[in-house]
Amino acid sequence: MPIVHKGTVVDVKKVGSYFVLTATAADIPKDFKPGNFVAVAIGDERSSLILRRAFSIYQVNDRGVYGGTVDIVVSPHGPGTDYIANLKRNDPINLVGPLGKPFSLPKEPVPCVLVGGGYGAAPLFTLAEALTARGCRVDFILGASTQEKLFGMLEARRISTTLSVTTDDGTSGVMGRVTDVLPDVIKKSGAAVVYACGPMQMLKAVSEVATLHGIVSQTSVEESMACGIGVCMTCVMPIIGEDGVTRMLRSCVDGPAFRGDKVRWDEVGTIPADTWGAPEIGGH
Amino acid sequence: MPIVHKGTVVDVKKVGSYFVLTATAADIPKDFKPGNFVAVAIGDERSSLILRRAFSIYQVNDRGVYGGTVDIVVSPHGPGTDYIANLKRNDPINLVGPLGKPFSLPKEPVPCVLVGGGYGAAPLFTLAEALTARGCRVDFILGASTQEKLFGMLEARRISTTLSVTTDDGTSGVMGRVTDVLPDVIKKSGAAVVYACGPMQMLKAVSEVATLHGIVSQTSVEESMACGIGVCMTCVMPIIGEDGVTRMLRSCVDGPAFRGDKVRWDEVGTIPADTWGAPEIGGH
Amino acid sequence: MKRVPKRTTVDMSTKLGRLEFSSPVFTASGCAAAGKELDQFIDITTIGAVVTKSVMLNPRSGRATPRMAETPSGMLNGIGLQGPGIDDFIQNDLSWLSQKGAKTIVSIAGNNVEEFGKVADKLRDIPGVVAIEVNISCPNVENRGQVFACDPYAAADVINNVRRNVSASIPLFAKLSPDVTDITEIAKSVVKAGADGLSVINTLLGMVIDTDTLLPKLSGKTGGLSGPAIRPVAVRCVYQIRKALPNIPIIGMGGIRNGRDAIEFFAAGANAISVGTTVFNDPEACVRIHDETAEILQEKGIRSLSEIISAAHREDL
Amino acid sequence: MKRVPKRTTVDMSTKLGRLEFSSPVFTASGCAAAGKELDQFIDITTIGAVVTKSVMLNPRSGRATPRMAETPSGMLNGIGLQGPGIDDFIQNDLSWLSQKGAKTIVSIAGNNVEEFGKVADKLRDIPGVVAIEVNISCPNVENRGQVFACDPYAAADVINNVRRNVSASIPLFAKLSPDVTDITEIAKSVVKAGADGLSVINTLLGMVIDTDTLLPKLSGKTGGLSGPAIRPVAVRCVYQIRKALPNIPIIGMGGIRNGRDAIEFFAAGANAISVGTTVFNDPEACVRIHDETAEILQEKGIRSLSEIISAAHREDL
Ligand SMILES: Cc1cc2nc3c(=O)[nH]c(=O)nc-3n(C[C@H](O)[C@H](O)[C@H](O)COP(=O)(O)OP(=O)(O)OC[C@H]3O[C@@H](n4cnc5c(N)ncnc54)[C@H](O)[C@@H]3O)c2cc1C
Ligand SMILES: Cc1cc2nc3c(=O)[nH]c(=O)nc-3n(C[C@H](O)[C@H](O)[C@H](O)COP(=O)(O)OP(=O)(O)OC[C@H]3O[C@@H](n4cnc5c(N)ncnc54)[C@H](O)[C@@H]3O)c2cc1C
Ligand SMILES: Cc1cc2nc3c(=O)[nH]c(=O)nc-3n(C[C@H](O)[C@H](O)[C@H](O)COP(=O)(O)O)c2cc1C
Ligand SMILES: Cc1cc2nc3c(=O)[nH]c(=O)nc-3n(C[C@H](O)[C@H](O)[C@H](O)COP(=O)(O)O)c2cc1C
Ligand code: FES
Ligand code: FES
Repeated sequence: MPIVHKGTVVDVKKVGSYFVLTATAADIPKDFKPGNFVAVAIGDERSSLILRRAFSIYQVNDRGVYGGTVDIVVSPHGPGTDYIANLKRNDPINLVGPLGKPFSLPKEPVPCVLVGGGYGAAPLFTLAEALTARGCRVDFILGASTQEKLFGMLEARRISTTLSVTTDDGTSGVMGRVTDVLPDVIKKSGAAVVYACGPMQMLKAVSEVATLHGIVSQTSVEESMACGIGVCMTCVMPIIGEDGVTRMLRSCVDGPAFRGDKVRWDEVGTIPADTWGAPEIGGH
Repeated sequence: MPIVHKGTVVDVKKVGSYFVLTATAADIPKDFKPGNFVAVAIGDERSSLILRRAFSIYQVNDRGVYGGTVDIVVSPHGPGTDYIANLKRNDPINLVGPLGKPFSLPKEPVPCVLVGGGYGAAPLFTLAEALTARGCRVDFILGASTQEKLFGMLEARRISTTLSVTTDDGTSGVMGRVTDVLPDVIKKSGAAVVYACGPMQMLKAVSEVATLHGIVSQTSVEESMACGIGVCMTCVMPIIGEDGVTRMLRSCVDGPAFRGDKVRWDEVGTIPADTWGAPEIGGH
Repeated sequence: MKRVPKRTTVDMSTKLGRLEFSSPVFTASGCAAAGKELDQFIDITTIGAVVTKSVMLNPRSGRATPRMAETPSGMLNGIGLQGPGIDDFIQNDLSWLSQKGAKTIVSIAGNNVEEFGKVADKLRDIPGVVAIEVNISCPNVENRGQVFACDPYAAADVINNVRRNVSASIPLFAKLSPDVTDITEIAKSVVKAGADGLSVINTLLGMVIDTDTLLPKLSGKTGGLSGPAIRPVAVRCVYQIRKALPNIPIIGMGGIRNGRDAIEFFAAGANAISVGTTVFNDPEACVRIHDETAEILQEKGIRSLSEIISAAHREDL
Repeated sequence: MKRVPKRTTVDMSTKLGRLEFSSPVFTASGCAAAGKELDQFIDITTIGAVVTKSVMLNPRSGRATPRMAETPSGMLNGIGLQGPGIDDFIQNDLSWLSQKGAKTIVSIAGNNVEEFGKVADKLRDIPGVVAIEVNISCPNVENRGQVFACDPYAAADVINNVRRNVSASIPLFAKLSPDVTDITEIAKSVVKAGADGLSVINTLLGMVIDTDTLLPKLSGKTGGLSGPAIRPVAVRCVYQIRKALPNIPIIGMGGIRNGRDAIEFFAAGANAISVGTTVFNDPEACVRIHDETAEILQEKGIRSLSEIISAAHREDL
């Protein structure tokens, strides 16, 4: 069950372009499953920013000296993320979590490829551990626009069978996109599932590659969220249900991980005409 | 000339119920005159509190290791004052000043009584120095509801001929109000001017005592201010002009120090019917 | 552990006409879905009432994303009334709420006058539904898309039609828009048409432009402004309506963030309040605001919430 | 050192009808008095124009204090148009401004239609006055205190009368209130009556209740809400009016705090902007916002402000 944690910042570390923030959050570690996220308040009642910001949970620690803690990876680029990146040890931090549906894990110990774009890698390390624990082979692909924006290379290498790296500018690994190396990794590892987290365009491309190879993809999407807990309906995406019908589903509670082949990628940001409850021409 | 200072907090010290904050403000010391105030911004653009808060300048220092600095005395009791009291060394602080008309100083070296209520004492110490420099005898009266809310006792004792203290609850000095001891101090010192800063009720009472003794009073008032620089018209008080006509004057630029006998104390918070431009019955 | 109100000696109960509530704090329509998600954080049976997301006759996809933009001390939303339609809503959401034992106020909406009536009709004799809030702040497809609540006649037509389609015993609350020249005119009109109470206010029409694309940020271009930013407008509307209609039950809302804010609404004339956008910031807000309100009253030595309702009008009496 | 705009290669000049301004950033009426105090912080001859505090025929004391209350990302004011009256204003304030060489837009107000005309008449041939802003957002004492700007006929009457009392060559800007059901209706009405341009928007009617006394905080009970809180409403109003009147010059305002905010107004259709409440927070705001706007345009590779004016409408064309 998600709860409101009035926690404290234990540490903020700069890692490449990112900031890894550790905060106390007593109950998150025991409830946490890979793929969950937390929603962080931006300041107190004096703040003019009233909406929380969503961050994938990168790590949890149940037995530290601070009791339960949670780690997130923050890419500062707007008022809310800047605020969080500038927090200091001992500052108060209010976070709600764990939120969202976790990644679905395969029932069998099948090989899995994990693809992280930029800070999108954050939720994949605990996922890798969970998969490894089930006996799955794990291969990692990390991609970013440039070297500084790659996250977690050392750790990925440690917990995976192979690690492939791509950057748009070639400053690290292969120059190109994650999908340039993905087919090869799928083939070599014999993967049955691809997990991906990163920008929407990347998720779409990964999902297409997976489908092409006849394997399943789980994509963790990032839609703009006002509440993060399922009550406001801002974060919807057109998702094809088991009955074949497309519905506008909330990515905060029905996701953020969706099966890649069920997301209507090209129509994100629209209401596809055959969506359940779609407006008639000229309607809402 | 007042300017916008993007300064830094050098120090915050708790003193009784108050916090003495020192901030860098390069140009204030050289322009400063006793009775000036500064207007402090509450947070940055992320803050939902968009109006500055006014604070009397307590001290200035032109030659410190930090260059020019200014000291204010803060009584935390609302969102803005709480924010300032919680600032820490090295935090940024944005202040505009010096603002307001300074106290008028007597042309002759006449004895003066300085009356400070609570943090209202803040502007009186630099005033005392200026008066002393002109050869005026200075007698101090400090009053507050209780001992913790007295400000600057040691300093007042050091720079004055006599110091009298009153508290409503008798925890320090005479139990009672500043006006209980004022007549005596006026008589003993032979004062020609009374300077006062503190709550409105105190200023009114001090002004009445001064008038009764046939001497001049200068009262530094505290009206709610939106701009502090004279452009918004929120901070007005009914003041009798030299022509005998009452006008609604801006306490931020025409004050905060007014001659006590010119303030229509009983009608603060109203528009006296004979005010310049007062509405006809049923008007604005 | 779900948050529940703290014990207090202050009588926090309130009345809306004949209806009684143990707490004056409700959710706001569209900011609590149908209560289920919030019930993870607070025990929703311990707040005054759950006001559900406005439901229409048929399932509805809502608008394309982006559906929201953050604004200074507020937000803009253009959800487009996404929802399952009344039948599915009754079967799933209302049955869950009634099983829980939550007090429920169902918010309904329609594209035209007739649709409001049809939706209302479906709600006859559904257990747990203590009142209906009629969200007339949606566009009237029959009248050039003008919002019902912006026209006294269109607003009255809706209320009239809903009144005819529900049992006489169920109270109707008309939810008003602040985007009008004189909100008391609309208030009087809907009361005359059969509204038993008023919900004040819905969002203000606003727009945010994306400074990268230089186009409106929301897919629907304009959206509804909510949150603390609009509180002074909401308090003014409640105050004006209370003055014009001294006895009408009012549910006040618009930017309530804490107990002090709630007190403003009660003093202005609200008999109960709804908490909307603040729930996104604090999922425990409804219970917290109940507690804070009780504490403030206690500090003031006031024994019962009812003593402060409409207090801001006392100098006019 | 008074702040002046930084050099830039972006052409920041703008036009309001035939009038040209070197900067699109003006002060807002009532938030800069008559420019003198602000000239300590910025060189007021380097901003687009100084819009002076609304002046009436006779000296006016304004309302009793408290005249303001802070609100989330905004403030409420009820100054009551304190001012020296038009004669004294011309003699002192306008002569100072013209001597300085500042471009001045004089805002005028009146208790009734006739008073507006009389005030305007006094402004004939006064040097430095480039336009008149007619603040019709004040109560009409002849019509139950209803605000002129809330009624298309009353608003048109005022503009009509002012038009007759000034030389044909002086542009008139009607300043509109957002507190109406359809702001485009008022806009069209005043343009038909002779307004050459529109100032959009004045404050929103609001109320803050003091939670200690449980009474309205302002002596006038209600007041005008301004500041960043209202920006989405202001942008929406500018957008709606630009759509309805594609060629009318618009001065946009309401909660502009930085260059990005300014860009929103230009994209919505404003030809110039006024900065009000933000000046209280930052006395250098008018120059800072000019600089920030120029920088953003530069980053975008846009050479001239005029290229982005009304950009948010481009998909409608
Ligand atoms: C499930 C999920 C997991 C995420 N994980 C991470 C992470 O691990 N590290 C990280 O750096 N970022 C992550 N993000 C993105 C992060 O939430 C946004 O970058 C952030 O909200 C932007 O806030 P801002 O104030 O800096 O920017 P602004 O653009 O000013 O934000 C304005 C508003 O839009 C919303 N918003 C804007 N962009 C996004 C976005 N991409 N996603 C959600 N809301 C948005 C904000 O919540 C806010 O309400 C995640 C988002 C989601 C939905
Ligand atoms: C010339 C002058 C000198 C002052 N000197 C000092 C000082 O040395 N030490 C000190 O502790 N305080 C001083 N004050 C009072 C101080 O400005 C207020 O206590 C403070 O503004 C309250 O802010 P808040 O957010 O804590 O309270 P809130 O009541 O929440 O403030 C809300 C709004 O009202 C305004 N306001 C409320 N009370 C006052 C007030 N008394 N005066 C001015 N504006 C007010 C605030 O500026 C703000 O805009 C002085 C005020 C003036 C006018
Ligand atoms: C995301 C969102 C969705 C809303 N949906 C509805 C709705 O379906 N029906 C309705 O009557 N009001 C709806 N509202 C308006 C709220 O119920 C409320 O009237 C308004 O937001 C002001 O209150 P607040 O400032 O506390 O949010 C919605 C508001 C928000 C923010
Ligand atoms: C203290 C104050 C006084 C104002 N006085 C006037 C006035 O005299 N005439 C006028 O047309 N508008 C007046 N306004 C409204 C502003 O000019 C402006 O339209 C409004 O505040 C919105 O802009 P802002 O959010 O940038 O302040 C006043 C606003 C404030 C805050
Ligand atoms: S963010 Fe509110 S429902 Fe998903
Ligand atoms: S505070 Fe604005 S004029 Fe004095």
